[in-house]
Amino acid sequence: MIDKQVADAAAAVAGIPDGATVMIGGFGRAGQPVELIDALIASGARELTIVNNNAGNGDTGLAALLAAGQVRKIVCSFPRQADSWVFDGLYRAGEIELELVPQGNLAERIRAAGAGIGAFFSPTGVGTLLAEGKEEREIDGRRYVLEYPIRADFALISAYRADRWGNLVYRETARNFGPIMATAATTTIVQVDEVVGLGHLDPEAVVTPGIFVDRVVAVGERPWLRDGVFVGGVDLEGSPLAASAEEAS
Amino acid sequence: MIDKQVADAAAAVAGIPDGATVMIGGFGRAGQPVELIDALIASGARELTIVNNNAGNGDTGLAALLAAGQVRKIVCSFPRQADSWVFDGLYRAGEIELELVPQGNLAERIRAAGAGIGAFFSPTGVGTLLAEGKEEREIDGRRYVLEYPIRADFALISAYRADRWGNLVYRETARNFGPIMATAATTTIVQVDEVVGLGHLDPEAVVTPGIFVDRVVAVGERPWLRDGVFVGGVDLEGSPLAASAEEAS
Amino acid sequence: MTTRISRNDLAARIAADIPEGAVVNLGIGAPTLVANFLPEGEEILLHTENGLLGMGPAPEAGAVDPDLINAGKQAVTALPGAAYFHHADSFAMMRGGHLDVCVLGAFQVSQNGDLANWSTGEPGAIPAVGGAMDLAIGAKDVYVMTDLLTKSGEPKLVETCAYPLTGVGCVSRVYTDHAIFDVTPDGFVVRELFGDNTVASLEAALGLSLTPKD
Amino acid sequence: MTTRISRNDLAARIAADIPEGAVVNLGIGAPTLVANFLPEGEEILLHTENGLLGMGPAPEAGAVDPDLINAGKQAVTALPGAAYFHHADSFAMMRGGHLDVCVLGAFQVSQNGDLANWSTGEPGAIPAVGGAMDLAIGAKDVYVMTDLLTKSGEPKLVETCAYPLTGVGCVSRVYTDHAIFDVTPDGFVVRELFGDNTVASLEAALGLSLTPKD
Repeated sequence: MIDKQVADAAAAVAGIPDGATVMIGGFGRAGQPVELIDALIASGARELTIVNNNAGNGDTGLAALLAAGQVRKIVCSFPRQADSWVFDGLYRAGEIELELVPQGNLAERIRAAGAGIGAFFSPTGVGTLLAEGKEEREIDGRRYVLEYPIRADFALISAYRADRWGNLVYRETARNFGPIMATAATTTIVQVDEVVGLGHLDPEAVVTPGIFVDRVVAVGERPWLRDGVFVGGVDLEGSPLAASAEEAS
Repeated sequence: MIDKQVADAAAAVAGIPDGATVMIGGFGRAGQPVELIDALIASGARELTIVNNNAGNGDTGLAALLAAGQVRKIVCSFPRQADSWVFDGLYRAGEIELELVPQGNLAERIRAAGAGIGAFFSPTGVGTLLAEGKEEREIDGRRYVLEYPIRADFALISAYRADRWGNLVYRETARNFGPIMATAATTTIVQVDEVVGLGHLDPEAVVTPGIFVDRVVAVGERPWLRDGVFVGGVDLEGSPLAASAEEAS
Repeated sequence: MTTRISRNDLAARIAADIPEGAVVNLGIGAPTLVANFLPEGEEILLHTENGLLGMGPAPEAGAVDPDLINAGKQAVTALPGAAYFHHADSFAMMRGGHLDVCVLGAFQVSQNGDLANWSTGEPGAIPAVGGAMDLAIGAKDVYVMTDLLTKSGEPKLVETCAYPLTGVGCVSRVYTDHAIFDVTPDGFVVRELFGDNTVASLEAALGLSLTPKD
Repeated sequence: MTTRISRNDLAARIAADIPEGAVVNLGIGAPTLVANFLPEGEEILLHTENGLLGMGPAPEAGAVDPDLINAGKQAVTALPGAAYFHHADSFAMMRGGHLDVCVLGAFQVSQNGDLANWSTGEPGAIPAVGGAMDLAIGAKDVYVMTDLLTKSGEPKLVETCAYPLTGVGCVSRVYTDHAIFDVTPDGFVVRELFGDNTVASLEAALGLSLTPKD
């Protein structure tokens, strides 16, 4: 029997060594695998290279991993945000290396790694600072730059539901980088709200087939889904709700 | 209001000129848009370049289009089959041009056209006849050949259900080339069993977002789906059932 | 003398140019205002590059769903007929030229259509590009929404961008608070003047030679 | 003297080497027989490149579904836990090295692991390649299932392929009716002998120098 479930988040992230390249899913807070990141922090792995769209928000999740001093370098498209103060401080202090990649090239380079493509010509970034030093070519009258795959040793992603074979479905825009990161890492580790029985996911609607998944951990339904109404986390602008407001409610 | 539905298959294929490049979905018979192909035959468009995985089966669908003498060239991976007698005859008579492409390169080149990729390095076909004359490069110790996008003027595909915005879901392995061909043609034309109300397709399970679709025609549920049991078409080996057997039943 | 229209009026003016059925991506910041002025009863599809086509308006405050956000990480909704997809598919949609229009902000636009909107090149600033470069080269029409002048009075329409580029020759039209400009092989063509602006007054303000519309 | 095992016995032998949990693609023709011998009660996932992972056995004759076929265009079924995907995703799965094993037929295999299985190069023959070249370079292990000799007695394991190649240096193991061979940097290593075959008798039949297994 194939059963990719592990007991808890600590078991899920076991074996991630110092110096590993780790893709972490999510776009801002949506789809960020917070429980897996917390377990990675607890594991103490250091000198990590992280691939994510952003560079952490507020003081939790990816930001907490950065704050713990475990990250040597981050590959992302959009580090600077209203609530990226942890990254900002590390960057200004010269304590973290940044590789900035346009978001679509980031996504396509991750896909290319998973799809066995050696390199591809992208029109994005042509003639800009972010294409400096890259091979350029005109094809059918349009300029392109050559972009290479981004691979990882591990991917930590968040999905909505899984089965024991590792088939995954996501929820709304929390899908974002999960499906492509799952294909691009040697070991793909997934946290889900719930593991359902084999055959309970519609085979027409599976987004990530289990072939791309190595470990699955159920972290439980998020309270705002269980209760049918959102009661915490972010406001309409995506900013974290003040802790005091949450406690007062 | 956006409504991509057209009245019938003839209206769906209207405007396909002589000399057009037309992608036709399907893998063998599964997902072949037979009603659209019949309408294309009736339209009389000639000198077509067809992109399909195969080169027609039996005497219907794509094979009938070939038999009608409307196809100048076919781009495919697997023309020769037990029931590809129409193509075989034309090819041996020198009446049709063939461009043979490994199936995965065919799929990825179609995707590249839809995704705005100028070219990509593929490991498939390296060192073979089908890579002769192509640019080769070693990347990270592996050999690749440079492959270019395949675009089309029109794509004719078959899906299971659509809504009036052109969102599509497919059925089982009839999905095959439909989703990528939809992205790679200037005008994408889809036949479906049924058009459902806007919002009736699960947004998590839409395979082709409507942005890629220009015209939708409902051709009615296939009898073997409506009746809940398959009663014609192909046998276990994929060969066409004898017409006499069907008539006798 | 009236030479400027408000940001909301400009958003409404842009919205009026978007035809029914168009697929549109509205960049972070001022361009998101355009959504408020899209004509009622017409169907225009909004794309957000983090994986949603058919984006709806902001939810009620009590119905925020953290899984459902736009590219600016603001809470949004999904309309009936929406579809979700992953980031590679979303950017394939853009890079492949399937979006009709995107509306972006700008630091500078040059007369050959170069766009600078991601970095002022200041030493010590933290760079961030997000999807700007992909949007700039992706949509069939790239509209820029911007003030004509910076707060300190410097022209944002220029002969050559001084700031780091986002995309080369990618802008098709610039909507400013003073006038609307088409980017053409002959440089900026004044498409529409707001208030008391004239081609001559704009040429003086920009220090550029402009072409009046035929 | 017994020197050959049957095709079914060979299929069973291959099946015995596939571990539980493996993802496997069985090529058109003889390799499909392997599915009949996969151990009951173990979960081995079958991939078919036309867009299905979790393929099941052939349906009952009265339950054929024309939308549900394998790469050989034969009617199949889908197991609980299956997933459908389109052709670009399916071949990305292969090309990206995610399949554990594929089993392919062959015209010839060379001692450096080149595979020839798509064309005999005969003038006038209609060429067809399908997914063979993608499978050859895609799986972590490429197993070839073949007779040792052609019907006319020519070796199919050769120093250099005479037929057009499907893939270069891609084969990891060859299962023949006479013996099993690993492809190594030192050429063919005899992994297992069937019946009365010896390394010497195989060397004589093939005209090749073979290495015995340690």
